Amino acid sequence: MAFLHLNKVEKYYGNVHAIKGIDLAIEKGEFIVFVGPSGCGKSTLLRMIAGLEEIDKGSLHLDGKDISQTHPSKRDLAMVFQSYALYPHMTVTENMSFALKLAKESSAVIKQKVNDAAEKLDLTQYLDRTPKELSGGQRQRVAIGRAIVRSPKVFLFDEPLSNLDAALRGQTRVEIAHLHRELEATSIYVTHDQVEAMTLADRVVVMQAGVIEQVGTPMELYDYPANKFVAQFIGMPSMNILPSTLFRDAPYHTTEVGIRPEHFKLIAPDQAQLTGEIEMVEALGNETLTHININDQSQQIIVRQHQRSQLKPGQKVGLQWDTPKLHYFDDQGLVIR
Amino acid sequence: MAFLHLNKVEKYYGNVHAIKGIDLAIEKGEFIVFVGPSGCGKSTLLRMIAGLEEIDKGSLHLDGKDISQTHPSKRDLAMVFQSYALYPHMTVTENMSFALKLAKESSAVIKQKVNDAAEKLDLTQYLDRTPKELSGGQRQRVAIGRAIVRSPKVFLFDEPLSNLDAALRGQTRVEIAHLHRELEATSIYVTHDQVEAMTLADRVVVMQAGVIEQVGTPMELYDYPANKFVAQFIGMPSMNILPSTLFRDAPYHTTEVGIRPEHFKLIAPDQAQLTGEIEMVEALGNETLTHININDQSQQIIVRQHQRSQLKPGQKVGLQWDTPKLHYFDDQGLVIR
Amino acid sequence: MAKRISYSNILRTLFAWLIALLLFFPLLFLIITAFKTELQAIAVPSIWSFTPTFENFSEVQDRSDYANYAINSIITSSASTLLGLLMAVPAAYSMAFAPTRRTKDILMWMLSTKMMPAVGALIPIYVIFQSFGMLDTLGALTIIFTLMNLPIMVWMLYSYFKDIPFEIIEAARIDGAGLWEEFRHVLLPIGMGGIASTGLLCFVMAWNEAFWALNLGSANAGTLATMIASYSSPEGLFWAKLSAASLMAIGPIVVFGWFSQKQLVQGMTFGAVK
Amino acid sequence: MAKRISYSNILRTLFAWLIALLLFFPLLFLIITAFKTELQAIAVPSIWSFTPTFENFSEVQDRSDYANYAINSIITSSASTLLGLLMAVPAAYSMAFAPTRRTKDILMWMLSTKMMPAVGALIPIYVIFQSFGMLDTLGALTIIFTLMNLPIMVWMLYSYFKDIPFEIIEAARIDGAGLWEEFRHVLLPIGMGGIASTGLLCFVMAWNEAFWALNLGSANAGTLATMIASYSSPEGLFWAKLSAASLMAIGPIVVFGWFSQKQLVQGMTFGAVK
Repeated sequence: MAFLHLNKVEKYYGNVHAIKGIDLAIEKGEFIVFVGPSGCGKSTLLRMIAGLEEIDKGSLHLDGKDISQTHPSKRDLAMVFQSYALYPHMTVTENMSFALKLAKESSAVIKQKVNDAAEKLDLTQYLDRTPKELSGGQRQRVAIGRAIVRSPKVFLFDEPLSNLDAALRGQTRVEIAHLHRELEATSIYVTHDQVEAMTLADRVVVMQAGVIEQVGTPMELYDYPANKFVAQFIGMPSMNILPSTLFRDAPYHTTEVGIRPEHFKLIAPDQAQLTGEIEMVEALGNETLTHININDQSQQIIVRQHQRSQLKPGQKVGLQWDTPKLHYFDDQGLVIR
Repeated sequence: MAFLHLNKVEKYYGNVHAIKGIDLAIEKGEFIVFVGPSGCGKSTLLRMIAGLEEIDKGSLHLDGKDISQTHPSKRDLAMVFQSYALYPHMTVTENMSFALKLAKESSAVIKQKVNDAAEKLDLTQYLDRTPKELSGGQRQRVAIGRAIVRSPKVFLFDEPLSNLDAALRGQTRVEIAHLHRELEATSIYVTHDQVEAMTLADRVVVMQAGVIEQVGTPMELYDYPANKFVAQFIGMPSMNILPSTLFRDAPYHTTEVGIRPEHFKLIAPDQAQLTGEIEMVEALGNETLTHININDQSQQIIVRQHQRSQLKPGQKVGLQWDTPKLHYFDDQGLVIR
Repeated sequence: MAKRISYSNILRTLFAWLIALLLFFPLLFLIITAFKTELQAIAVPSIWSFTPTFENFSEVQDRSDYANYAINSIITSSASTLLGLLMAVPAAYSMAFAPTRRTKDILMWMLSTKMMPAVGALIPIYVIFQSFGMLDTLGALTIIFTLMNLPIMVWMLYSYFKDIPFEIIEAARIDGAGLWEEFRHVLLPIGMGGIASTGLLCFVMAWNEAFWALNLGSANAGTLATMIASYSSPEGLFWAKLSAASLMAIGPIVVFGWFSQKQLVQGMTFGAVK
Repeated sequence: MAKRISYSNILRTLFAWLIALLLFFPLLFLIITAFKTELQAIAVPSIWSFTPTFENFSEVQDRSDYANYAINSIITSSASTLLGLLMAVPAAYSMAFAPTRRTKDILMWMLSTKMMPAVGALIPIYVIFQSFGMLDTLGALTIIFTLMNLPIMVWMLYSYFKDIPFEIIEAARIDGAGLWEEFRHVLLPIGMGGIASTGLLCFVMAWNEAFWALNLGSANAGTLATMIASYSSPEGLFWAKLSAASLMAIGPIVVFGWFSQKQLVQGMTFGAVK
């Protein structure tokens, strides 16, 4: 049995079937990211692992023990909340030592562990401040520090970066990755941001509507999405989806074909099978995203180029693609390999 | 005189000098984006143009008329708020016709204009709903519709996309760009997101701490930033900044040198002037961001590659760069050309 | 799991009924007593089976002019509510949408005036009304009810208005609305629920108010609350008649409150439950 | 611009002082009257220059046992506040952090019980206490004060607790805290401000309460509020003595309120002003 094992886990809210039977095995030391659109059940699943929501059906095993009905205080997990959830009446030191005090650790050990964690997170000079006196990024680091001093069996992260601005988010992402490499602790991380998922995870769990759509390494998901949902959820801008009628060599049963924006090439319209009119050119400096209305399809696709473009809205262009990079989907949205 | 002209505009909040003398000339039909970190004064400046904040010093001319002291209701501007600010007790039709009714337009004209706008924004089937019954994206479109039915002299947008999720944000951005091309209306758009600024603007106004840092087209800002702030604010990940001592040919007075992530090349360490150790490899599918700790500089840089990478954290690499693409900054952070 | 839930469900339901009965009991007892004779009323233990009599009601009607009291109650409650709203709405509007650094202090201080026992203000107010020749007039009661309710009214309206996003008001201004149009087309319709709750609550409070009504106007301007008091005289308790008088006094407001309960209680929540 | 601001500033300051004086006037008048003789007190127009006398105070002290009344007030106010908190804190805790679909309805209904005039419940409650032999005891007053304040207490505490992010409680649970540790180390310290405000407010309300104190316990268990009433007899108004008695009754609570005003009023804001 794996280190953390979810076996047919389900959750109901009244008549709403929020989690529809999740099976998942997480190995010791793995960094797992749950990702999906809002309302897909990823946070609920995390909270069920933490014990903050009851498991209505199925079981949860940690390190060989069934903890499905264990009170959260007895599960030996640590959690970093989206809102940080620091104790407002305690200093940084007290916040970080609260769990150790409840576990009746000696004050010498507590002091040692808190100081170590504070040093690792660059919090040493803020130890006597209360959360109110800290910036958002510092609070975030205290929340992480509160988790790591305990050396718990599993770290749970519930969208920990969503309250930070873009620059700090990138920086903290790097810090979390660094910490994980250093501590080698089993971690489960929930986010709606596929970039966070791709850059942090050993394995990504893509969820939708209470079920797992696909589990795999980031590059597996990017290169071999199991279905249309994963194909469009992973990668930004999304994979373009076109009707199979435009593709002569598509396998039998194919109804739609997916092409990532970087797998198109713009050519002269008279040399192309497929032509379109430029709707908008987004120049981002290092790359150019060209939005193109496909002729007679009332459909828009996006083409990514890694150089500047001289094209203007209204111009006609031809499209070429890399056939081996196409993704074929059947009428259920499942990939055809 | 330009269509909209700000002349030495200033704003104080008590002792805080929030806007420190802004000069700006906006031509008819331009799409101008104010961008900057939170607290830079971009929203305040927009609200001063709208008349929602008083102008403490300086003047504001629209279409040749001084409107510095005019009540917002008499300025003939339309504004799209971050929170949409729809009238909750009115239907979509009533929301869009409110301004026209106050202007005593005939009901036939109002009906015509509302229907036109609704069609343009794909809202025709929601005309009888109240804002509560609409999704976030639909509310956003009603807010835009309320602005366009009036055919005002200037459109003001105050971070209109920040309450939408990533996918809808991208889509609505395209719609706004499309509308602007269609209506050719003068627009001022405030955002903290440099991607929005780059993709929407004819000209971008980069602000910091109540002053304008640079005004220019998106590619001007990307290729020729006037100072270190603009250089690091525009582009994601940010431009890497390194001490000038690493660069033998830097002009006199240079203290720091900036290099965009895509202007580095990774080579074997023994062939390179500059080496480092890999801290983290972020694989995003279409590109790879490699975080590298520069030896003996306790500094981290990011290198962007448009292909997959086999490198692993801990490996040593050498760095090469494109000398013409370097940006040289003096001790004031100003660029040296 | 399922068992535990249904078990606690039964317990909860039983408990809820018990509490409901306990709280309804006083009103029930009052109603029953009103239909007893005086002798039955003072019997210990209480008599629960008897022939109901309407004698108490007719006697109360004979001894006191019920209609007159009721009209006084309606006039003073309505007038003070209206007057209060006319003052409180603009005050709350400016506090909610154009706050200064002092606004919070002013609101706190307004509420703190309600902390002083009413008796502390009785004598001076009595003297003031006396010198204006207004003792025992409906005008005096209306004024004092208005002043009494004003802090609460401003508070409630402030809480309501503060929940209205200011950007909606700003949007109206940019859409071309002046002060009056902003008030008429935006604030009033959006804030109507809060204004109605506030008005209702203050109407009920004015109706139930006894202290000032007794001390400033019992003969000509007496409200229904003073009518009750005239039956709890020191010479002895006439329980049955007192019950009948109480029932007649609180009857209209209980019925009124029943129909507007949702609105009314929502008004007391100060926007705390959403 | 600058001119207009300072002009309106002056106006505002003048206005504020005027209002403050107007509201302070009743208390001032009460204080002055308490030091007059009865003849001076009823003079119209009021006399503002006279030789102050302490006669009223000593007469009130002679006629009523002030210390006894004061002790009763302190006991009933303190006991009812404590008892109320013991019941209201757990109730508010479960309503705030484990709400069911009914929680909102229960809270609304609790408040709506305060809408019925107290007189409606007088007779049955009188009968209940009578049958338990508890009339005119401190126990009866404590119970009735507690019940009277309970809905408001639950409401206030609920509003406070609801403002505490539940994630903090959850964080404590994950950190290893059981129910008691969660309460002791997290809820209590964070909610202390709200609990103190609630307690203070209910103490003041119990202190000022006159209706129940008069009707259930005026002889042995009389509180200071009932002492005042004994001076406003129907045989005639003894203004000076009434003023002295009022001053002695409300004195302690006004002083107490003065020192804890901030806490107290904050409690009444129901978290509306932040």
